[in-house]
Amino acid sequence: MVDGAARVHATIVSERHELTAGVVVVRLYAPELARATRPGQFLMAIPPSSEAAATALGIYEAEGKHASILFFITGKRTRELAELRPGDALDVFGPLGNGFDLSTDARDVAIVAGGVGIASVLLVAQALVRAEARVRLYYGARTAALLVDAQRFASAGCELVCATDDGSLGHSGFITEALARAERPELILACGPSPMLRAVARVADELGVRAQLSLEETFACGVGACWGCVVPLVANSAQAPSFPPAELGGSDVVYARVCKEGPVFWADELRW
Amino acid sequence: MVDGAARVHATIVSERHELTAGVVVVRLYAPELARATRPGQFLMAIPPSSEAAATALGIYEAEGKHASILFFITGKRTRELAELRPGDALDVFGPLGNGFDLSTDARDVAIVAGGVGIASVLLVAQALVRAEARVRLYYGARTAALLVDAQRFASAGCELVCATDDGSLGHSGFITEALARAERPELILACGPSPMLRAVARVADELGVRAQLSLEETFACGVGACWGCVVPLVANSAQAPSFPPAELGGSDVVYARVCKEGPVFWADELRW
Amino acid sequence: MVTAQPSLATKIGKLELAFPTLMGSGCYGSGEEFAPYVDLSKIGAVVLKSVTRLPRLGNPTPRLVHTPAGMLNAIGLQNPGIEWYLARELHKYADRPCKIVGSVAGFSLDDYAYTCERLAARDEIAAIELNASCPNVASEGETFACDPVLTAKVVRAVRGTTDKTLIVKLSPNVTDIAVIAREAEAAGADALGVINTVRGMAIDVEAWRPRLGNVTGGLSGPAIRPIAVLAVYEVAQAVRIPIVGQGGIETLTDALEFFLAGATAISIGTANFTDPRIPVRIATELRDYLARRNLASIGEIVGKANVGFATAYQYGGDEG
Amino acid sequence: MVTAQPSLATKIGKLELAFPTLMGSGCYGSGEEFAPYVDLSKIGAVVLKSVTRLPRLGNPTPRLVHTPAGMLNAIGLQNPGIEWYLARELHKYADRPCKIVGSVAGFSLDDYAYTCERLAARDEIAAIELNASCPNVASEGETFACDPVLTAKVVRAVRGTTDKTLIVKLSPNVTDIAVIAREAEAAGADALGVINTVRGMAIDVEAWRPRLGNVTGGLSGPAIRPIAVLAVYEVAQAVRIPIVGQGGIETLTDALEFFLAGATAISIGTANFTDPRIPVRIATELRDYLARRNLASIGEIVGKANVGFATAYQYGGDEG
Ligand SMILES: Cc1cc2nc3c(=O)[nH]c(=O)nc-3n(C[C@H](O)[C@H](O)[C@H](O)COP(=O)(O)OP(=O)(O)OC[C@H]3O[C@@H](n4cnc5c(N)ncnc54)[C@H](O)[C@@H]3O)c2cc1C
Ligand SMILES: Cc1cc2nc3c(=O)[nH]c(=O)nc-3n(C[C@H](O)[C@H](O)[C@H](O)COP(=O)(O)OP(=O)(O)OC[C@H]3O[C@@H](n4cnc5c(N)ncnc54)[C@H](O)[C@@H]3O)c2cc1C
Ligand SMILES: Cc1cc2nc3c(=O)[nH]c(=O)nc-3n(C[C@H](O)[C@H](O)[C@H](O)COP(=O)(O)O)c2cc1C
Ligand SMILES: Cc1cc2nc3c(=O)[nH]c(=O)nc-3n(C[C@H](O)[C@H](O)[C@H](O)COP(=O)(O)O)c2cc1C
Ligand code: FES
Ligand code: FES
Repeated sequence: MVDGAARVHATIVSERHELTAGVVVVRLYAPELARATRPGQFLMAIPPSSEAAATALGIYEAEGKHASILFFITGKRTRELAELRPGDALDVFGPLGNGFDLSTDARDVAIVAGGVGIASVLLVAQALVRAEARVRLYYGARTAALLVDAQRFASAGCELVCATDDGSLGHSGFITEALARAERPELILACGPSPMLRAVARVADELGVRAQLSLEETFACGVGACWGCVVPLVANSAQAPSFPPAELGGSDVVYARVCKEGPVFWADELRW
Repeated sequence: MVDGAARVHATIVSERHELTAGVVVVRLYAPELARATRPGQFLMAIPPSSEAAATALGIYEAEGKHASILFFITGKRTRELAELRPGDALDVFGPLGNGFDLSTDARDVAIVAGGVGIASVLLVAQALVRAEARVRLYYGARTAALLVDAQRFASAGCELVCATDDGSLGHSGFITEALARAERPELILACGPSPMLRAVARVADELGVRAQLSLEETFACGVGACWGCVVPLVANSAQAPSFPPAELGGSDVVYARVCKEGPVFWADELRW
Repeated sequence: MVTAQPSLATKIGKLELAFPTLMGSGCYGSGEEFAPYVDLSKIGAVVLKSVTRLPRLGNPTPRLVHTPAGMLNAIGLQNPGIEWYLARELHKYADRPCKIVGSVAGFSLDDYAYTCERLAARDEIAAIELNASCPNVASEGETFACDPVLTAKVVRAVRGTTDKTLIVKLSPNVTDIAVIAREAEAAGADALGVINTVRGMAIDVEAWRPRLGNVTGGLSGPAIRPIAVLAVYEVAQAVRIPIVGQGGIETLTDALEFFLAGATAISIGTANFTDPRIPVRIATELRDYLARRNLASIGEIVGKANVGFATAYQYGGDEG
Repeated sequence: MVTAQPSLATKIGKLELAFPTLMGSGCYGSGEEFAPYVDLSKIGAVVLKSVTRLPRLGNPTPRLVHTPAGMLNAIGLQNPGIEWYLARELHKYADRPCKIVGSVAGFSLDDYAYTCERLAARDEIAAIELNASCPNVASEGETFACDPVLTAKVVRAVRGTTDKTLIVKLSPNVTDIAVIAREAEAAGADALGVINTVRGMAIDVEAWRPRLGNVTGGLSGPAIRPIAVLAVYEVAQAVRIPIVGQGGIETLTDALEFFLAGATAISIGTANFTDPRIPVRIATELRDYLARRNLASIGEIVGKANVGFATAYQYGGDEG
């Protein structure tokens, strides 16, 4: 869980695809990054124009000499990244953060992904399949076109359950509704927008299954230096930062850094 | 000299060429703009991303249903404009400012252009050739590659004298040195960086020829509203703004707006 | 269930505006300059460039510098002086399809009172904005708007000269803007303009000298928006008179920040230099926003960012 | 004719730095966090996150908002308190290949003096920065750094506790920063940090509430650079002690603006969030700049934007 492997990588774009309007995958030649990455980690992309903060992005794929990022064009930074073309340079630093905790050795895992959350769960799905666990992907989006790369997960060996807000594919409604009605898994891993993650936490609680949530917060440094990206966590969590110590503050909640102690937290340890 | 024809034009890029590295011409489908433009006028390009002030650009060509702009990539706004491709939309407003004053009916005119100044003199060269004047273009740049579109002026009927700082083409040194040694024209028109224009003013004075200089200043509004782009002018100049009146201030200099009273001023009326 | 078209009308003292958008003083000329690009009947009012008692040449050049997400200006109040203005300029503004607000500047209490009285007497002028961000020659050039006592004095001086709506424009270059706001209110201001530009400077690192002829200038544009939103928020808690919010407004979202912070109207300056269509675009989008939320008027959003503070944020804390 | 390599060394009081670059307090952790991305032996010093007498949980979330060319933060001084810090944290910093400057915050004069004395006594700490931008509980939460009298008091309080270099960090949220600077100098500051963040606010227009859990926050980044450059320029005219210039420095050009305005060293905060290599890049480019101009040291550019004012700009004038 240490990020001793983190460094700046001068990568080169080797491929670039627009999966659907506004959703882009950029494949980077980045051998050391690919090697060092564990499932659920992220990188910080240094803006080519240097005019905004670096952007936190999940590491979507990492195999051989390549790593890739998958992002939705939502603002000026992702708009700039979307302009990258094969041959362009992109400097990134990472891998960062703690990935998913697979030490539980669960044999039946439900992965829940909402929207762009899909970017952070491919590696963990692949790792679980490799470890011969049963992996069900619960994948929700606004509409069918935004269920990008779903086939990719199916061919990776996941069972696929989809939901769309507009009913254009799969369950009509929230993906967590499908999760609630499904066969109880041993472990839930989730990444997506915060309302979805809160719903996952509720469902997990109802099902009596523990869940790991990969959170998203506004970042500044991305490396644990600024204490800007925090979430409240029970003070006795193994993930609570050693600094500051809850015992001195007399609080049963501490603020943990999403970038450093996270981005993945146990749902039952969050106090948000 | 009124800009009653000025309005917002929703134009479409019809062509885009990089004349040499970092120098771009963008041709716009803009029938009304092309029709309304007089030589020496400029337009304001509204940034496609709306994240900076509009950019003042000379109107390089205007014929039929098309107008074009020619610019050097020097900063973030021109970098963005350089990304335009055929079919893209670009909103501009103009034509703005007063063009060159051709009422003198000079029959032998020297046009001096430095660097990007070339963008503001093609239309006036064409108009003068059409009026059967002798037109000599004195064109200077850092190096031969930056003497863009020189051939264009030759085929338009101009005599061509070039200079480069590095001696890679034509006179080695400043173009104003060539102007000073040349046969005395009846009128000088110039556009280029401020040091060049000051040199043109000196040479014109020595030659005893009047010169019109197309100035460049940092703009905000571009339409005469903010009084930010001013240059000092003799108070009794015909181009002095009626507002404020010098007689009340007791000054023999007034500040005139480059965007409104200019961008072209008589060299002997400037007090810069 | 959207019923009628939401109203964009707003009221600043006695000044009734069909649209809650004023064009910032010094940024919009008299409106005529922008008329070819924007339908002036769809903006609330133009605030004229500040006028002084005597004519002014203005500052040496350069007067503008672009900075990250903003710009510095130091125009120096270039203007023909009140007499020439009244005699030869103001009548041209009579037929503008929007309201015209005069802006008064000066270097002494007498200056302000004289200029305001002369200007406010004219029918073309619907209201007066007091630009008190000038140095007072009588007190070592202290800026009127940066001192509570001077603010009170200058507001009283001009208040006595007109019954028209008086908008006092506040400077953000102070330790506590709420203190100044309360003085201005007590001295008779009908409304407050929040904020004028933030003092700044840029240096030419090749020439080793300031980029502005005047050395220092006023920072405007999106860069100062967070400063302006906070100022509006703090002033709204301190006074009961309406606020004209300004500083970096470029989009509907920006405008909403100011209304929610407590502004009854907004002023748009620097954004006109990006795209002159912005003021009308914001008004149109604002109407859609209100309709979508089934709100009848902008009055229903003014100051509403306050709601629920106590419950949403139970901890104390501070910046840093 | 370039002779020897120009020196980038600089001196802030007794603090000798091989590079004139400090990493802004609160932006750089203890340096360790950025060590994988940048060679810490090529930066001057890390200013540690401000520490207080008692541990602090920090502000509720969210604590960060990005704004045009900048960001707002309201961390709320989350820190373990001085005792734990000294006992369990500080020894880890001993082998940093750059200098370590401690930053002290507090809510009373006693707080400040106590924390400073304890911290400054440690060998790991090369100098102390006083973050006086905290509310003073004894005077209705008035910010120490925004009041000349409180500034003088807090500087005197900590000055008595250590002989190490004391850098007093000034807040820009004041009417006249030169007044505060002179008080700090008179009270014994060895150097001044100019500037801390500018107060600001952002509102979530969908949720109708502040974007920061703390409601208000501090604005940093390029947006505030013109404000910071002016502050350095004005403070440089007012005092004789060295200035650490900061606020939106991202490039060599930005850094040069601060040196020319009068800074003896610069501090880089928010730019590290864009690209952690920026501090070393600036140092490298600065050396090239000096070499190109045949200057032996940065001392030769400090405050040089003053040269030739009188002749270059003969008119008087003002902003607006
Ligand atoms: C651990 C983690 C992993 C993530 N993984 C992914 C992923 O794999 N794929 C993905 O698409 N997204 C991911 N995100 C979200 C991503 O980092 C950004 O928040 C966002 O989606 C892209 O930024 P943007 O500026 O394009 O748009 P937005 O963040 O939506 O910004 C909109 C506007 O806000 C302003 N703004 C916001 N943030 C900044 C900033 N930091 N600097 C300057 N301006 C700013 C800009 O003006 C911008 O135009 C992740 C976030 C975290 C914390
Ligand atoms: C009447 C007139 C006619 C002109 N005609 C031409 C022409 O035909 N061709 C041509 O190439 N140039 C022309 N110019 C110059 C042009 O308008 C710009 O000044 C410049 O060349 C392009 O802007 P830029 O932001 O790309 O780069 P620069 O102006 O060199 O800017 C560099 C940096 O400064 C900042 N900056 C500067 N100005 C602004 C601003 N207004 N808004 C936001 N940020 C800013 C940005 O950060 C930018 O990255 C003309 C100017 C005038 C006044
Ligand atoms: C070029 C320029 C000139 C200005 N002149 C004046 C002025 O004469 N009087 C005044 O009260 N404000 C003046 N201002 C301030 C604006 O009216 C406005 O309050 C400020 O710029 C903040 O708003 P903005 O960010 O929307 O521009 C000027 C601003 C600019 C940019
Ligand atoms: C996230 C963050 C946290 C900060 N924390 C502190 C702090 O604890 N103490 C302090 O004196 N300044 C703090 N600052 C201010 C910076 O040290 C610096 O003075 C300021 O941000 C301006 O410089 P910049 O624009 O380079 O960031 C903080 C700034 C940021 C962005
Ligand atoms: S983003 Fe700085 S600590 Fe997480
Ligand atoms: S740019 Fe505004 S008057 Fe010329």
